Amino acid sequence: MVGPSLRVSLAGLRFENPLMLASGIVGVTVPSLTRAIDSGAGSAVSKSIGLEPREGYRNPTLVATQDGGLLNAVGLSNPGARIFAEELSEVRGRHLPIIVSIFGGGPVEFSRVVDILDSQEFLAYELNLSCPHVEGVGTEIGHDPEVVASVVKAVRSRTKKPLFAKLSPNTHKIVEIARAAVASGADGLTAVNTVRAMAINVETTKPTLTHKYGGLSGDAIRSIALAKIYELYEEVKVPIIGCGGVSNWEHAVEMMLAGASAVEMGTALYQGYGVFQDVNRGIVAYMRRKKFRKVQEMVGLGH
Amino acid sequence: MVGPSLRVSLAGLRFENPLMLASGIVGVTVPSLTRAIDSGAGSAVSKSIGLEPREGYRNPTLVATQDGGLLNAVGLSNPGARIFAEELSEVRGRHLPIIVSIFGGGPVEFSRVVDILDSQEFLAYELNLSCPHVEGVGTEIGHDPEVVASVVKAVRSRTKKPLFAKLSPNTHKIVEIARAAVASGADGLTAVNTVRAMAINVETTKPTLTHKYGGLSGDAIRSIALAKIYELYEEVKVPIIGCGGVSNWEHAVEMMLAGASAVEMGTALYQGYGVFQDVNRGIVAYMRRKKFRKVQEMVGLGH
Amino acid sequence: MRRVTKNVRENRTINTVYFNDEESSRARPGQFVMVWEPGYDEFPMSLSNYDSKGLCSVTVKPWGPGSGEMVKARRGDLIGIRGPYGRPFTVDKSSALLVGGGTGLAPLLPLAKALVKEGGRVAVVIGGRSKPDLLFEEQMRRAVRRKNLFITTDDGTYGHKGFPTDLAESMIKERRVGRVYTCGPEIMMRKLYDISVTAGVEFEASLERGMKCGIGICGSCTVGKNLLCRDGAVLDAKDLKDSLDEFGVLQRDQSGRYIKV
Amino acid sequence: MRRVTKNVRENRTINTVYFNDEESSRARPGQFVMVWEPGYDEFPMSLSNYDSKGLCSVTVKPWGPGSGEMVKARRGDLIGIRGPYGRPFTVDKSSALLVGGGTGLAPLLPLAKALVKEGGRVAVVIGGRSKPDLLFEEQMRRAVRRKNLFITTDDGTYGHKGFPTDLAESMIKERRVGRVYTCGPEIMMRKLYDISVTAGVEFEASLERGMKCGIGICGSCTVGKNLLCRDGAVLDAKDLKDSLDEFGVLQRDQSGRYIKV
Ligand SMILES: Cc1cc2nc3c(=O)[nH]c(=O)nc-3n(C[C@H](O)[C@H](O)[C@H](O)COP(=O)(O)OP(=O)(O)OC[C@H]3O[C@@H](n4cnc5c(N)ncnc54)[C@H](O)[C@@H]3O)c2cc1C
Ligand SMILES: Cc1cc2nc3c(=O)[nH]c(=O)nc-3n(C[C@H](O)[C@H](O)[C@H](O)COP(=O)(O)OP(=O)(O)OC[C@H]3O[C@@H](n4cnc5c(N)ncnc54)[C@H](O)[C@@H]3O)c2cc1C
Ligand SMILES: Cc1cc2nc3c(=O)[nH]c(=O)nc-3n(C[C@H](O)[C@H](O)[C@H](O)COP(=O)(O)O)c2cc1C
Ligand SMILES: Cc1cc2nc3c(=O)[nH]c(=O)nc-3n(C[C@H](O)[C@H](O)[C@H](O)COP(=O)(O)O)c2cc1C
Ligand code: FES
Ligand code: FES
Repeated sequence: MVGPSLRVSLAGLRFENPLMLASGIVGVTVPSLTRAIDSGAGSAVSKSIGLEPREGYRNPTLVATQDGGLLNAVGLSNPGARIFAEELSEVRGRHLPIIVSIFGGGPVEFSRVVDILDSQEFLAYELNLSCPHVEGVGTEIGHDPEVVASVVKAVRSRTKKPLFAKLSPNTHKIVEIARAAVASGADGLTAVNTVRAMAINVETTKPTLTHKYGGLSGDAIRSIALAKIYELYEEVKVPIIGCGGVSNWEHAVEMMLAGASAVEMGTALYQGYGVFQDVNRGIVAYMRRKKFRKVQEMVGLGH
Repeated sequence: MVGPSLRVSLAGLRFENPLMLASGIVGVTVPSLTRAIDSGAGSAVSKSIGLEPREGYRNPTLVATQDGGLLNAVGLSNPGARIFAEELSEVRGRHLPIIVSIFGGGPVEFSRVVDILDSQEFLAYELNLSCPHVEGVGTEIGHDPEVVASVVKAVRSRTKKPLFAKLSPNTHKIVEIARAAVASGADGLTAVNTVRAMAINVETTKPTLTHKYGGLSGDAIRSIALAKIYELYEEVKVPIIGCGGVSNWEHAVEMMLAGASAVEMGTALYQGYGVFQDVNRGIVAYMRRKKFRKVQEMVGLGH
Repeated sequence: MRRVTKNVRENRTINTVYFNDEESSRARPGQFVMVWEPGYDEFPMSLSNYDSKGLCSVTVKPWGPGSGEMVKARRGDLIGIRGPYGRPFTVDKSSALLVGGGTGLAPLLPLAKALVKEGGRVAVVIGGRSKPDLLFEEQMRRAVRRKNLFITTDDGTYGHKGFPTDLAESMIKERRVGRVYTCGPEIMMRKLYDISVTAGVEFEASLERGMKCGIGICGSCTVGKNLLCRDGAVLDAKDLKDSLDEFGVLQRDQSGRYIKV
Repeated sequence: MRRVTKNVRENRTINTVYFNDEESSRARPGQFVMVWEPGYDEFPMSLSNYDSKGLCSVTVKPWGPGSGEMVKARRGDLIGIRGPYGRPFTVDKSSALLVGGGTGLAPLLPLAKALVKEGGRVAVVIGGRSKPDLLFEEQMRRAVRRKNLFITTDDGTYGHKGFPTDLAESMIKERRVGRVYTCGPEIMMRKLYDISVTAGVEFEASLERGMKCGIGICGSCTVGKNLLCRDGAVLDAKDLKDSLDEFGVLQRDQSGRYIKV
């Protein structure tokens, strides 16, 4: 008998397995992305790339919360689209399953980033919608269905590559926003980004992060992410990439049962790059035990 | 030298200490509330009381998530306002620092609950806004500033007791909603209720809770609650009761530094009723070390 | 989750369902687990067996959907088990009288074994409406001396005719009983409480109430100020003293309203 | 958080700041901690001392706001310490040559002590621009045999005149050196790498890069495919082989752009 297969295809893309490196995790540079792929990730999402180089906030930018979560306010540090495009050009021809995450303050900035990057060889874009809306009223882009629609439309008009809209979990309107993204041309959704949070140090009496507010990732947000994925799966008919707190095979399977066609891992990388192989092995063992032959058979089975 | 004092006053109420039993935790019955107070809670909030008796959902209604969180979908089980009023009448004259949490599907139902309860002896109301809006469009009451305003106005017009609006963390509009509550007559805010979440069991392949979706409490949500309290403190000028994931003195102090004048504990009760005394002792030791004489000196110091 | 290893019919309504669980096998007599029958219900059950190899059991009478499904369990079925929870019975050398009815025998079986091991004198009264309702006669016979095992049936079809409380009352009066332990219908337990307190004998009972969390959070299992899942399920005479208007009289339903026990 | 127990001036710019920390005191040579100077910055620092009683230290040169505040630390000041992190130097009996410059001596001090304890032959070269820039001469003198300690100054104000790399090169050629260990300016370390590889001698260097998380998440500390915080900060010749366009040449700034080291 042939063993279960980990291959997945979504939005016209094919991956060796459903695991992905999440944006902003080790993948600041192309060598890091490559290493994730070599270590067993089916694909790797880059750090979010903006128009100009950004240094991000001063340290502390990361703090481990007592609840198994990681709080970060890195501040979207990135080398800017031009330099990242150059870096990508060096791996041209290697057909690496790289997805480029991009951000901007509104449709105009997003478009410019795409214009700079689009001729490079990579599989798809992930649109990071969790940044302040600088071109508009100043709230977070990902909380306003109209702004999301305008961003996705703008990007859609400039590239043929598949688009994944990465959603914020910090709003009660996630379904509405997902619908706006899909209606405007998104091929899939990534759910979710970090949860807004804070840590205060009782000795200094002040917030620990320099930026005060940060995004919570890791264990603490898994069950929150799971609820969002489950809800989106029932309401929106495009593939969903699950993300948030996955650090072992059981978590990955939970997400697929909720409706995720693929699963990103971020904070779990504190275990080292070996985590991709460990999780893939666990999924295969589970599939064998439960007699699933394809990943697709699990997707959404929790409904 | 006199030691630090734990006394707090907020919204015209005075408590022996800043710790409160959170709604829905052991305090389903008046004897349980009394036991919390006898065990060292400055005050105790009842289970949310509605117009009619409700059995709630079938078990499993609670599940411990792997991340130190507790997920519940109890389904607002409660004996109804009439029976609870009777139960309260039995402790009349004892001047217990009890706060009654109430819920309803809209302003009309909230008002009727108040009419039934108001002549009883208790300190204040906490308005649980995290329930489906049955009189209106069906979304959660606490996510719509207008509905929140109408509920608070309705309740305000029927009682002289102080009102605390208990806010949902599941929206990006928490400041807007808090402002609506305050403008409509709320004397204070409780932040926050549980975070919407889910657990899926990989063996059954289905959500564990009978109701599928549940509310996450405990460790996992503390840093999320903290961010909300910090933000509210800067935007709204009424006292805030902090709630979410507090299980030791350090957590309680963090919340007060963020801006909470008092702190509710819920899930921490898995440690037993003794937790109130332990936390109070820890706060006193901290105050002594940091040379605070009054709790008020810590409130908001993290800004 | 745990797999059912076997399901043994005990009498015409009651079954004992076995499973392997490391944690539960470290239980003490009177502790319970929350049993999850996926798709049906989650409910508290006393552990009726647990050995050093991790084999455990609960002994179930079908009432509602959850227990109704559980008695039909087959080898290999998946069930959820969390626990063990709660305060156990006191195990010491006081001369013990165990009085059980129906599934109330479940926590008394490991208790009897533990008390015998401890070296105390142990007498057991098993009550049932009729012969086919008796539970654990064989197991108790193996656990305690033959002369210390007493059976009562309401209809006299087996053993002494009458209620277990009647027999227990005379035993308490006649013999040197240090502590009465009981589990069964609450009215029976209340009677025994009154008898024991009057006779100045120690008393411990394992009560039943609706439970949701099992860990002292939800408050659905109150008996007076006690949370049964945490302060019980075994309560002693001191715990019960302040709850005599509830014990054997009233309990809270799922909504928190009082109903008759 | 930890309290500073003392702050010792080492030379005209460098101070050693002591604190108590159980975890850090279980470090191995070459491991580092993330030091948080509240209100200023959090930055990686090699542990320069740690003893069995929990007393630890870092040895700081002021550069930016964080280290600038740190050198001014006073007894009782609160600092954050997390770690120890990273892969340590290899401690075995191979004949060792330690070459350090500036604060690079920090991780080499506990290394020298550990190597001597292990029983190997240990020679140390301390380099500095001028006499007042030398670090840990006294401490190293106590750690290794007098005849195995060598000092170089660029301006010849003390010890051998010249670069530590020159002295090291001749020592590698003349003597039986099994492994070169180094920490200091990256250009110096790169030179030593080239010398060591040419001579067929093992090589380990503790590098510096901007760090945010210290635990292999943020990716800000890359040297090629290596994450310095996890795969390093000590890298050996094999690790470095694929990063020769970066090592001693380029590093990524905070945004991820390459800049000169
Ligand atoms: C600490 C503890 C230990 C327990 N140990 C055991 C045990 O070892 N074996 C066992 O069989 N049960 C035991 N019970 C009782 C058991 O938990 C309930 O019978 C269970 O809730 C039934 O679940 P269900 O889903 O089948 O029925 P539910 O849907 O909960 O109930 C269905 C109907 O039956 C009634 N009902 C349920 N149980 C009883 C009962 N015991 N007596 C009278 N009416 C009842 C209910 O009130 C309801 O009307 C224990 C309870 C507690 C608190
Ligand atoms: C594993 C490891 C161990 C380290 N151990 C030590 C140690 O034991 N002692 C020590 O003093 N430092 C050590 N460093 C370097 C130290 O972390 C930095 O000096 C620190 O970031 C300074 O923080 P800051 O806030 O003061 O300055 P920043 O704001 O980070 O920097 C201010 C300016 O100074 C420059 N700068 C900072 N450090 C250096 C440097 N070392 N060389 C050249 N320019 C620099 C920066 O590029 C920047 O322009 C170590 C680094 C690593 C990765
Ligand atoms: C240090 C750090 C940096 C991150 N940077 C980005 C980013 O640039 N773009 C983005 O879309 N998400 C970013 N994220 C969010 C992750 O991609 C992911 O959505 C989140 O961490 C939840 O997944 P996890 O729990 O598996 O880490 C970052 C997360 C962390 C911890
Ligand atoms: C079992 C359970 C029942 C709850 N019931 C209510 C309720 O009836 N009304 C309410 O406002 N909050 C209810 N909550 C929310 C708590 O009051 C509190 O806001 C939340 O648990 C976060 O605090 P914690 O982390 O300290 O538990 C409930 C929480 C739990 C765990
Ligand atoms: S069952 Fe929840 S408190 Fe006892
Ligand atoms: S410092 Fe974050 S990965 Fe190394």
